[in-house]
Amino acid sequence: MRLIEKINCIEKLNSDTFLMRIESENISSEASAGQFVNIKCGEGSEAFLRRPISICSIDRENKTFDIVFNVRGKGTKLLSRYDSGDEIDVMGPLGRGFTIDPSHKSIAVVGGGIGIFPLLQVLKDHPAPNKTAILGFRTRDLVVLEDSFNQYSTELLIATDDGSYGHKGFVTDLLSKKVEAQNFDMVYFCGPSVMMKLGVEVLKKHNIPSEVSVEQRMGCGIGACLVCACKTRKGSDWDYSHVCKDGPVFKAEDIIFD
Amino acid sequence: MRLIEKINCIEKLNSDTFLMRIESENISSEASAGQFVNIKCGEGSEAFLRRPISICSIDRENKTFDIVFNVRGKGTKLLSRYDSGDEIDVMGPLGRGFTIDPSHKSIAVVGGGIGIFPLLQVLKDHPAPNKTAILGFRTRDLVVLEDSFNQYSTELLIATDDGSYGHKGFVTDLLSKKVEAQNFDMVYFCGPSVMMKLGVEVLKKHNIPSEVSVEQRMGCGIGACLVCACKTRKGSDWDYSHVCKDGPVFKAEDIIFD
Amino acid sequence: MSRKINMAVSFAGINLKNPVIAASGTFGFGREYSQYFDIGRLGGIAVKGLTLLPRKGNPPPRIAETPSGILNSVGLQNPGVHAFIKDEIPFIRKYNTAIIANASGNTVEDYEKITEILSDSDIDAIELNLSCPNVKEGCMSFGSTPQGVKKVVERVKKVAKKPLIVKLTPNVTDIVEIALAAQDAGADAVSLINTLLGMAIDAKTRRPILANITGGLSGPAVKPVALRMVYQVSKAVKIPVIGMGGISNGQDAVEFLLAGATAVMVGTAGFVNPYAWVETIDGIEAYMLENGVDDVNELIGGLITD
Amino acid sequence: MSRKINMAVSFAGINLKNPVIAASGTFGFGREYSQYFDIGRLGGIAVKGLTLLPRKGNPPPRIAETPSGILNSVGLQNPGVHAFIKDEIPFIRKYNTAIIANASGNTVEDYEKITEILSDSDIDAIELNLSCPNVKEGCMSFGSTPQGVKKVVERVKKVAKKPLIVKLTPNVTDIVEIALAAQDAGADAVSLINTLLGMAIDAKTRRPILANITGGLSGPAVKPVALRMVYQVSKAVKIPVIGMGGISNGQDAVEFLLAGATAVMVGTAGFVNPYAWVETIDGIEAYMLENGVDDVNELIGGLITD
Ligand SMILES: Cc1cc2nc3c(=O)[nH]c(=O)nc-3n(C[C@H](O)[C@H](O)[C@H](O)COP(=O)(O)OP(=O)(O)OC[C@H]3O[C@@H](n4cnc5c(N)ncnc54)[C@H](O)[C@@H]3O)c2cc1C
Ligand SMILES: Cc1cc2nc3c(=O)[nH]c(=O)nc-3n(C[C@H](O)[C@H](O)[C@H](O)COP(=O)(O)OP(=O)(O)OC[C@H]3O[C@@H](n4cnc5c(N)ncnc54)[C@H](O)[C@@H]3O)c2cc1C
Ligand SMILES: Cc1cc2nc3c(=O)[nH]c(=O)nc-3n(C[C@H](O)[C@H](O)[C@H](O)COP(=O)(O)O)c2cc1C
Ligand SMILES: Cc1cc2nc3c(=O)[nH]c(=O)nc-3n(C[C@H](O)[C@H](O)[C@H](O)COP(=O)(O)O)c2cc1C
Ligand code: FES
Ligand code: FES
Repeated sequence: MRLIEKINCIEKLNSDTFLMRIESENISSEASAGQFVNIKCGEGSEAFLRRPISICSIDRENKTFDIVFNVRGKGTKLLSRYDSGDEIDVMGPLGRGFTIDPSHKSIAVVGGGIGIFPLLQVLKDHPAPNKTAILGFRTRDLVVLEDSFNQYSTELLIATDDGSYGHKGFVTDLLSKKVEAQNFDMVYFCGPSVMMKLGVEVLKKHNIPSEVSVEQRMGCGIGACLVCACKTRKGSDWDYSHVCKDGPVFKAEDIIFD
Repeated sequence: MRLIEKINCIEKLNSDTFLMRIESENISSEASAGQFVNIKCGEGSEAFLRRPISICSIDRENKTFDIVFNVRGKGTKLLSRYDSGDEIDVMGPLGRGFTIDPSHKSIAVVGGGIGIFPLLQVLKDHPAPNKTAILGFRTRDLVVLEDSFNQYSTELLIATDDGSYGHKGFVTDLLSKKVEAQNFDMVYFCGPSVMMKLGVEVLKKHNIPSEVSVEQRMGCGIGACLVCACKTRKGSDWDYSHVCKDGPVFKAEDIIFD
Repeated sequence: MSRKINMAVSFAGINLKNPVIAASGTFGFGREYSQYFDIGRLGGIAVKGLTLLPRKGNPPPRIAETPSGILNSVGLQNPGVHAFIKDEIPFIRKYNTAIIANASGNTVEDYEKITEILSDSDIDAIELNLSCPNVKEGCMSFGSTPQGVKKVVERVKKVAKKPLIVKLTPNVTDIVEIALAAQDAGADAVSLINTLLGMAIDAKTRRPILANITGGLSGPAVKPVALRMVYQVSKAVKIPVIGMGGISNGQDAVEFLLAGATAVMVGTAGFVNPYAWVETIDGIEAYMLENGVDDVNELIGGLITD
Repeated sequence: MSRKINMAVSFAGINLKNPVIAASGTFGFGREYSQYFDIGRLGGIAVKGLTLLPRKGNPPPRIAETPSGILNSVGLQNPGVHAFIKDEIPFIRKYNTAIIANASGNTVEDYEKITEILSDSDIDAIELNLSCPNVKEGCMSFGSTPQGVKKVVERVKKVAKKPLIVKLTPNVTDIVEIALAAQDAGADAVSLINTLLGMAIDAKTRRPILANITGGLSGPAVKPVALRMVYQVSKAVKIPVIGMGGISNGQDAVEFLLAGATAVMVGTAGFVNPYAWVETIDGIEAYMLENGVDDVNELIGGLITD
């Protein structure tokens, strides 16, 4: 769906991270955790293409949803300049989100950097009694949404690359330790490729299934242009799947990390 | 000069005409009647080139100047969306303005459509005791700045194409009649080419000198790129002059109207 | 009472209810956008470029954003002509729109064979892609010389039982010469432009943005080049011309019609605005109403250049 | 303590204090922009395209705005090479910047003659314009074939007593072939790209916007095509390459250097931002400081494509 929606509010979380709450009856009622929206950032051709941004949190009652984004280039810069009350041009909800199996009792979400955002709604929607969140940031100043993740998880572990907050090192260190002690039914990953690849390998040894959310540059965002290819297993061979339609969330075992 | 200036206010004069007052110490102190500014309308590449707009009125005391513009295409549309307090990127004052000879006792300004705007400051600056303004509009609803032109002229004549206000017909009709009765020392034209051509021919018969302000599509706005050519007499031959640097105001006898 | 205007165009034995066609490679096989609007409103759909056998295409990233445009290096990923006939034609046929099969190959034999296969399928025309810049063999290398074009088109024409549109690459010194070669070899129409070969670099990582290094430029940025080529070609050839390259709305489309195009294709604009295709149709109608034009055919080649 | 970085580049016997040159035709003879900034900060100035005799150029309108770009059809209006030598060189020489004389002609003899005249003048290099799309004779028609390029450059090289840069047109099927022809004929460097031939139409009036109908496309829109050509050419030739086409800031310039350019030219961007030239110099420096690059020469051809 392409919709012109109203921005409820926009909040600066740190030097270059913003939370935008968008009012949308359609998206808030239809979206599930892990799906994304494709946003036209500003009118005209300054940022020509739409920008894919994950749905971070859905408030189905108040008919809003949140996105959280880092300012990287032209598009996200324009996005950060919107004000509450402004209209915004969004396509969504798009893609396939995370699978939530109500029979699971113990799950974990593992995210790094901008990859943490789609994981919040997994925690919110998942009925499992044990929900661990393992989040990684470059440094203390970049830690965001700690309260929200705290609220919806039973245990929250944070790692920073420089050790300025929480564990010094990578989320995969924390995950490795954690899986020794606890048996997860499912782990949800989102973040840098290397992190997900490593994490998936750790879980494999323990036979724990996982899902990963993949990033790729996009054109149409709906499966028509075939630009957002990612390598997936197909029997004994491989083929390109498309992140916008077949993903962004895939079963970990289907993805071929290069 | 390229300046980032503050918009003092912007006012809608009619369905598609706007007056913008810009605070600028530099431009208000240096500009003369008939010069123009070259404006970047909006950031980025939506309206890629700057837009040339005449300086309509200068308030040297309060250090502001006014431009008045019609919304035509992308650039002027973006321009109309600015708010008071916004910053605006202007180059100016540019070009050669009208010649004001203090020994002249009787002058007229003759303008049509968007051509009337640069003529107001001529009236404001000219010391002549007799100042006639002849202004043409398509229809009554498009008549703007009547009060200002009234204030600074000794006689104001208005023509509309459809006769809905003032004289029905063209400003050149009014001019023809007027020159029968009155001997102008100088007439200043700005408006459509055909109007100026006709007007200049009328005056020629009475040996009245005149100046015309010419329009042409521009690139650099300062004489470097040579795109804004207009045909001018050069001895017995002709050559291209450049509207942005040699003009926009030319002696009527120098211009070759095609 | 609103005036009745005619939007239908006919050429090379193809009848379109309006001159707006979805450009190949930007519209898949219509499934995705059918969830956004009634794709039966389109004059036609040029489907994703087909090859004899399925193709995986190029590694990602396959797209880069550029000023007012994009580069793509999809590299003809497609399920192969047989899967198209079996799985996709029945879907598109549910809508009242012309099906244009865009076909590519590595060799003249490939082009011949795919044309034979498509000729026996339920499509309305074949668009021979001699212009894809993103594959190593065939395609643009045929389309870059009059000899190459002539060779492929002559052979294909012999076996084609559907109207044959030849799609031209803009990456040539003399587009007119190429179009004339297509005409002489029997093309029923030409379509242009395919993408301009370009490149984007990430200064930070010092790497090309596309895995394939170069890609094809499309979108508003290329419109001036496309318009010029459509103008030059339609003055020179007798066969109809389908124009494209950066069309985003009705006004853009009218410019191409005035330059000489009998129909237009819209591609990249749809990535930004999923309704770009239908809004282009509506925009042409609005232009006609505003300017007192009753028949869209009056616009074709109507540029005044005295 | 700020690190010391080297911005100077040398090639073909030309020494530039930094790699940023004002592109021909966009900077006049430097007079106008000298009122905006110290033009002595520039690595060099390629002056408005010169011909033997004064030229009036094409009728107006000579410019049209296009998405992220412009079309121009100035048609080489200039005061002639003699007036340049007499009136303009003394002015530019007051500034510490290289003077590159951009020269055009209708015939091989014209090119030869203007080169002889310029060789005896106080300039630093000659840029042979074999690529202007806006004049009927000569120029781009020479630049469109390897034979044409070879013919002109060989003759000119014999009489040239200044470093000879050959400026190439992008309106060709194979830019590498053209660049190699220039190299083989004795060019000391090549510069590219000149403008892409394009067109703009006013749907309302149904007329071309340019009086000349077609014009040359420049500005950010063409950057992907320019980058690709600079990359292809600099991989293929041994002589230095000067890159241009849509450069608006330091990052754009760095992309061209990485693609293989030894120096860059900036043109159209200056119409929007009169400080674009100096901001490009500053931007390259800022990039180098941020990325720990001490010498701008390290960037040249530094693209990673494994
Ligand atoms: C499914 C998905 C979900 C995402 N969710 C989030 C999120 O919740 N929060 C967040 O901050 N970021 C998210 N991203 C990344 C976000 O899309 C990019 O940071 C953003 O597109 C950069 O745009 P820009 O204009 O700032 O950068 P520019 O570099 O100017 O962008 C240029 C072009 O490259 C594309 N591009 C650049 N980086 C990326 C990237 N990492 N992934 C895909 N395209 C890219 C842009 O979309 C644009 O087309 C997500 C990406 C995907 C694919
Ligand atoms: C010296 C000078 C003074 C002017 N003074 C005024 C004024 O005081 N008030 C006013 O309303 N208008 C004035 N104009 C006309 C004004 O510049 C155009 O209306 C405006 O540029 C149109 O821009 P746009 O984006 O709305 O239209 P678009 O059609 O989108 O513009 C496309 C391109 O064409 C150029 N262009 C279009 N029309 C004109 C035109 N008539 N003259 C020059 N370039 C044009 C634009 O600058 C732009 O580069 C003046 C023009 C000149 C040359
Ligand atoms: C992602 C993408 C894929 C394309 N694939 C094909 C293709 O398979 N066959 C083809 O002939 N053209 C293909 N094209 C070219 C378009 O059909 C069209 O010629 C070009 O994009 C210019 O039009 P536009 O600017 O409206 O997109 C593709 C273009 C894009 C952007
Ligand atoms: C108005 C204008 C005039 C030009 N005149 C010349 C010229 O006389 N000689 C020449 O070699 N190139 C000329 N060019 C081409 C530029 O030098 C340059 O090759 C081209 O514009 C691409 O660079 P840009 O995108 O930075 O402008 C001209 C370009 C413009 C816009
Ligand atoms: S972005 Fe078009 S298919 Fe995924
Ligand atoms: S606009 Fe550049 S010379 Fe007048």
